[in-house]
Amino acid sequence: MTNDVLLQFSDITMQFGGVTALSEVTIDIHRGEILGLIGPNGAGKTTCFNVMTGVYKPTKGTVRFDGQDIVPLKRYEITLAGIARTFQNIRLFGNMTALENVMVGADARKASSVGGALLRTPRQRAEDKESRDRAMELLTFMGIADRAGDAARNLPYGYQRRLEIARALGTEPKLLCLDEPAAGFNPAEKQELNELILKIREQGYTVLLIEHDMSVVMNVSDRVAVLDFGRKIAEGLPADVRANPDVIAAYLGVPDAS
Amino acid sequence: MNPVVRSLRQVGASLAGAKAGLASRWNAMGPTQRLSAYVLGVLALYLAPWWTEIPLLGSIVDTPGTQFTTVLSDRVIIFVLVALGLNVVVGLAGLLDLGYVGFYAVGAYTTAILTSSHASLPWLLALPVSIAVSMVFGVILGAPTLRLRGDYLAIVTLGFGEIIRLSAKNAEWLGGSRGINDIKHPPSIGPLKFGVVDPKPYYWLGLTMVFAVMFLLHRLENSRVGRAWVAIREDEDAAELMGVDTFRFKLWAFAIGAAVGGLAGVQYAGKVGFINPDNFPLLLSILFLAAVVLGGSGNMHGAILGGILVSYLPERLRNFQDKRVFVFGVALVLVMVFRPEGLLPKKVGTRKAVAAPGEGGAQ
Amino acid sequence: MRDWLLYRTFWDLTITGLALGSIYSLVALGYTLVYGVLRLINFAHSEIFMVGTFGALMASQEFLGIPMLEDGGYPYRTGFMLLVFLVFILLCAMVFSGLGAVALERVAYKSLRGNGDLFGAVVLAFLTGFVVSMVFVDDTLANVIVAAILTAPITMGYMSLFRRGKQSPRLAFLISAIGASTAIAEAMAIWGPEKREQYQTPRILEKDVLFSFLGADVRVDNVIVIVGALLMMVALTLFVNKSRLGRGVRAVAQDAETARILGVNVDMIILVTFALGGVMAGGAAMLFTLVYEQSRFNIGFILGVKSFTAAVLGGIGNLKGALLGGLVLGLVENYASAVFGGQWKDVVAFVVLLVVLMFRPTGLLGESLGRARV
Amino acid sequence: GDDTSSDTTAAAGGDVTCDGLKIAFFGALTGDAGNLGQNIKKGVDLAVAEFNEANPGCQVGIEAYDSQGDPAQAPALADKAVADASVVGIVGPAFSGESKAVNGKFDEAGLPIVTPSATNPDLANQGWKIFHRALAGDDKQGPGIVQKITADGKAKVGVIDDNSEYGKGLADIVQAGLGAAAVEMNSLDPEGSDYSAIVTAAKDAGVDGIFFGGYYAAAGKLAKQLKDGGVDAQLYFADGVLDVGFIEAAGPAAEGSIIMCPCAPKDSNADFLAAFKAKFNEDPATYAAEAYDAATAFLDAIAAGKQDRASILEFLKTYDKAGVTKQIKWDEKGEVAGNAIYAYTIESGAIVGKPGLIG
Amino acid sequence: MLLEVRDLHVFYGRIEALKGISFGVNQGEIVTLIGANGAGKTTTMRTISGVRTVAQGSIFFEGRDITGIAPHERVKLGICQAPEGRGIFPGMTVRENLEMGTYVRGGKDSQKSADLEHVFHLFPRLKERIDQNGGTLSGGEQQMLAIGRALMSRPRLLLLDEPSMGLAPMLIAQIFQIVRSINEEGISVLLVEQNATQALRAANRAYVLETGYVVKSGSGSELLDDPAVRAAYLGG
Ligand SMILES: Nc1ncnc2c1ncn2[C@@H]1O[C@H](COP(=O)(O)OP(=O)(O)OP(=O)(O)O)[C@@H](O)[C@H]1O
Ligand SMILES: Nc1ncnc2c1ncn2[C@@H]1O[C@H](COP(=O)(O)OP(=O)(O)OP(=O)(O)O)[C@@H](O)[C@H]1O
Ligand SMILES: [Mg+2]
Ligand SMILES: [Mg+2]
Repeated sequence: MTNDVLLQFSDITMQFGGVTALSEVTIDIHRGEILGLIGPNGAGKTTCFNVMTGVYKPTKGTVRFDGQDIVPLKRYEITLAGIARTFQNIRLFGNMTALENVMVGADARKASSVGGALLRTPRQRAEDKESRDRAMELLTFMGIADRAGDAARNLPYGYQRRLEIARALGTEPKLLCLDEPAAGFNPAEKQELNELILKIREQGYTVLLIEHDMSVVMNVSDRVAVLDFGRKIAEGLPADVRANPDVIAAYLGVPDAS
Repeated sequence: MNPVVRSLRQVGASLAGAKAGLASRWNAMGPTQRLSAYVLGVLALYLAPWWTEIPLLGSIVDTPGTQFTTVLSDRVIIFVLVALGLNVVVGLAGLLDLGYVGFYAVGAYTTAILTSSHASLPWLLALPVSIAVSMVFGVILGAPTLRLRGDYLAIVTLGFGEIIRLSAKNAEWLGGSRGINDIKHPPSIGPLKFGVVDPKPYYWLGLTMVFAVMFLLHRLENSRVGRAWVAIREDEDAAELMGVDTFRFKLWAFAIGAAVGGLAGVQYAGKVGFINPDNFPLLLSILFLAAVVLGGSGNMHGAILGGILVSYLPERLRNFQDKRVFVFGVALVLVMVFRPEGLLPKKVGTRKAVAAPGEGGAQ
Repeated sequence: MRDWLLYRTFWDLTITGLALGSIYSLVALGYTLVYGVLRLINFAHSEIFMVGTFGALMASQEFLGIPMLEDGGYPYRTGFMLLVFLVFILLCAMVFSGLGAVALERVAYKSLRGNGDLFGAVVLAFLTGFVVSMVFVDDTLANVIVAAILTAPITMGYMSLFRRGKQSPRLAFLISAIGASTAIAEAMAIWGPEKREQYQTPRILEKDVLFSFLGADVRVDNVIVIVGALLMMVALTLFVNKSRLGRGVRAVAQDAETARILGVNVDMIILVTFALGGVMAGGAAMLFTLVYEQSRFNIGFILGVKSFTAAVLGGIGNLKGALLGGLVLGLVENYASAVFGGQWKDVVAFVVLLVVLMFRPTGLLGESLGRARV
Repeated sequence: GDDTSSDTTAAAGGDVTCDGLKIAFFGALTGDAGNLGQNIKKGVDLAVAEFNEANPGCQVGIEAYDSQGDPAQAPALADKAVADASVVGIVGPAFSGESKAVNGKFDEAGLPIVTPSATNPDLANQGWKIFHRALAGDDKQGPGIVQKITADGKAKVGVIDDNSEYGKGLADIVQAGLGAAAVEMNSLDPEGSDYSAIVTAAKDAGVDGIFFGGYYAAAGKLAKQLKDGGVDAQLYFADGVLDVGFIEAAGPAAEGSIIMCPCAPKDSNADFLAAFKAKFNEDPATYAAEAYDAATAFLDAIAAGKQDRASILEFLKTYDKAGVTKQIKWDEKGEVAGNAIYAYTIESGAIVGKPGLIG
Repeated sequence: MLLEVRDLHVFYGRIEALKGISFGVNQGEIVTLIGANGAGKTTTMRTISGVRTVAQGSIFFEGRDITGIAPHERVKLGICQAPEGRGIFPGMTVRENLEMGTYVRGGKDSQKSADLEHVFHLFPRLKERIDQNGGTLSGGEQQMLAIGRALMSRPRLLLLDEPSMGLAPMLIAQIFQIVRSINEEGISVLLVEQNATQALRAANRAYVLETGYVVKSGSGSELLDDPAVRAAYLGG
């Protein structure tokens, strides 16, 4: 593994009125790794995501992504810079087909706009085809190509979760952020998800994973960071983190939790 | 079972059957057959001024008390154009615009100013300028307000429409409440005379505009732009986080909607030759919105159907005299209660969307 | 001269502006309540107000028989009987508006929530029969008879056609609201007591000047309107925040589905919400007729647009916002009339709205219902 | 021209023959302005009924084009009228806005019109050969009002309008005519309810007279609020306010208001009044008599054997007859010769015509 | 039997989500439903609460047919649910959310505050956040709030739809303990869980749902030992 830092989350403090959701949290994500982010409920994990993707502007601190300060960027610019995410509560475009959902993501990297569409320039046509092909490819990759033409809202829950990942991948991110992708999955389904995440990494993506299910986190993560009450209390290899008494006290409870 | 229920069910079933039958026949046609069907349909539309001459059809479609062709040229075409434009804003991008009449007014007034009150350019030159000015107004309205969500946007656009109307009414420069007359007509082309009496050339011109707008909007809808619009409509936050520059695309929706609305205004002004602020009441914005939703918001053909119904039916129902508006209100409620998605709702998730092999999944 | 008009007449304009604004506020409450609970711009609320003004006018003219056009013949200028009359008129207006609002909900909206009910079906069936028979005969009585006969079978048809358990898109509610609004106003224009003409009422309250405030005359009707509106507002706020039913209203506003699971009778709450909005509109209507002594079938439209603007200005879904928004709007209109002339007052009002929303995208006081997190 | 004396029955000849000719009414019969159109239509109905009774061989029909006063609805109706060759004359269009939208069509089709109510001065200046009106335009009415106000010795007159084409146009003329005596008080919203800002301004200015250009409903509300607000100035109005609706709306506040109108008092022609009452069981309201005169002009043409649009138009050029309201004779622009302006006032809740007026 | 479900069919439009399921909960029992995504567990819960209409079949509570009655009536009878997705009122404070639990019951203030204390005893975290808006709580905090709120109604039958979803491991263990202790207070529990191992350990009896059918049933321990169940739902 290289030590090339992709995302540098340094000294971030995030306050909401009186509530301090994050205080001076520093996390580095290395290119090509899978970093697990865990911590008790309300520790600030989703807030980290929201700061990284521009949903919230941090009260203090800087976020550097690929050498660039992304705090001042707009949300879509952050996506274009290379961060994509899924949502803790599924948020698909319900009245678009699965294919179109992913195409919206894939369109992010395209440039043709109204003029191109009106004139149907060769470039626009080429880009449109690229988006479509890429979207189809991703649906196949996620194993849901059989429902490509169905409205997203009519898909089963598991398909919807995968579609969210496919859509995020469509934006060709350098960093993929997954917020509790296994929530509501049974163990067998979680197993499949593990494999999928590993497969995504093999494709060259860096992954940041929030998950409460230890069978997922510990099996796929290269490193794990632990938040508690808005502070980072541990960081390291999965096995080390798992044995860390602070983590056990704050989060895992009994050492064997599977 | 109650006979009414049964007959309603039967009607429903036979309609569905007819629809399925038509669809299957359509699918069975070859490309040349389809093309000729299209051509015939378009031809029939261009010949609409003579529909009233056809024995049975004539008595059904003719409007009592008003000239059928003028209804087509002055009302139906205008409403269809407007509905097409508004459908981009409301139906595709999901931005509730209650002041759309403003853009219609801007188009009409720009034409009026340029061809009558402050200059005497030909209509043909006023056309592109008016469309451009309408677009600029779309951007002027959109830029500060598109940060607002849903219903806040609705009331602001409503205010905007009123501001435009009242400004026209209060500005002597725009003719005040007197309005502007002697607006130039489109230039006559050979035997096609754009005069004051014969409405047919205007209808043909308008119909051609409708086809052109449909063609262009269809292209937009099936492009990255159209997808961005629908994504914004479905979930704006998620769209932005998927890399859609929501502000820019909303602004485009406004500008394009405004341009089409403006075009309708140009056509109207060039036809009637006279406009005043009373032509652009707030109520008209609401009627436009009703047209789009009644027909099927988000579906171009639905919007067209809505535009036709809202403009044509009141003329067809002239017999009801002053009860027309009441009937219209009741009809709106009934349609919404029983077809909340409109008469021709947008269908999502047809198998057609899958072009690649391995399609046709479960269900 | 115009430039100093605002300065010279500032307090006059303020007092009359507050009085007008109070009426906006009360009507705005109806929009805000329904919007809060259903996320619906109840476009027909303006017609509920209109119906209320007709209720008030009918109360004084038809029920109490107060003579028109008198010059001192009316015995109850002051005192206890005047109070009784005012309360009676208020109740009539509230009953008209309240019932109107409840009927509106059941006819135009309930089935769109996937909850078609019998009353709505009956009314829709009657209207259908009425309209259909209009095609054949142009005679209201005959239409009513035909419609009455057809009502039963059509009702059964409609009951089976309702799309139960399926929430309709929000635009459908809006258009249904617009349809209902049109139909109510037009029905009043066709069959109402004065058709399309203005409906006048005799003077009930002599408009004496009560006192002078910084050079401005304060009339008794101004005081009644402002105080009355404030009282109703306080009562409503207490009800919504303190009573059990009020808590139900708030719960449904935030998450109807969960509220149902916790035992809230959602349909009843929605009905209560409409009734509350209607009653407030009735109050506004009574105060309105007290001051302006007239109404017309289309009086609701403009006042409705203004009041909805007020609700948005204050922060829609927020009761205090409705009050603030109404008062601000009333004042802005009056000041603008003085500075720019009456023809510009609506322009100024909308520009103020635009500016406020640019800096506070959810109105002066913001929405009271928290939005879910991303 | 036909020189029969001012008998109310048009063309009493009785031996006219014609076939399938129609006179059309064009204006609002329904909608917000429907009342005015209904008045006009009754005037037409009466004239035609009398004609048909007198001429069994020539039964003239009436076509009604209900525009609701809306310039957007008018063109489709006008085209229908133009296309219907049996329509040889139009009484209307009733309003100035719709007139501008459609008179060009009538002009091109050579279909003569006589409007009984559209008083906008512009209309006569459009070069329309077919245009006639049966009453004085606002360019006559405005100076008449100014004259009356000046004669009453008012020194400071607030001028208000309703921002409509009619009201604003008239108010502008009055304001210009009053010169230094005028205090501009801008517009009110006729659909609105609250005019307190204007009341405040009137009080502040200390006016002794107020002119309002607009229609009766708004005038009623305004009069009442002015009185309640303690403004005691003399109120002046124009023809749009000449309706009992004004008295109903203003109540006691209407008393003493002066309303100017280029229309004759209803009792100025006893025969017409009696005939109208007999047919409709009510008094003729504003513009019914003008409409009667307008229709009569067409009927006289028909009686004179003119049975197509061109010859009827030609006939009107030389028409000269005492109508029930005034001498009906048009100049080349279509303005009527008799252009007296009458003053009315409100006494004990009734409209009273004042004799001896400006003219 | 406290709750009995007989041959239940439920549709979403044309999709039949439940194809005739039958099961029951006895007084004092913990019964759990397990099954894959989309098996119909949530649909079952919502149908029992009355927010989905029954196409065919019936539901009995204490022997009384409640198939057709309104949801709020069922709460009065003692059925209360902590729904999937938690259903927190975002604009109400934690306290107000909890008080919504007593909506049908009304009840005296002293009683209410005793119940409130009881909930705070189970979830001390909620007490810390008592005046924070529900919408700004973290996922886990919301879950606690949802369960606490359901308890406030003093149900006879508590319906819990995936209470452990989105919870930290430590809390998951705690939640199951709480379920047991609630049950020991005499409240019967119908529990839907993906966390099948823990659920089966806690349950007296269990049913396995698959695409709208009940495919297996038995005591918790029986199913825990069933190799097919282990393979499909317990991860080997
Ligand atoms: N918009 C907000 N306003 C106020 N407080 C907030 C807001 N967003 C988050 N918080 C608070 O910040 C804290 C961290 O929340 P966050 O959602 O990041 O937790 P989390 O680690 O994702 O928890 P979970 O695992 O339960 O999802 C919580 O206590 C929450 O109440
Ligand atoms: N609102 C809806 N519209 C259409 N179909 C639905 C809807 N809700 C659920 N379904 C379908 O009904 C079936 C059962 O869904 P349900 O939510 O009851 O499953 P579940 O067992 O609770 O699954 P999960 O473990 O994901 O919560 C699924 O096939 C689902 O796709
Ligand atoms: Mg989280
Ligand atoms: Mg579920």
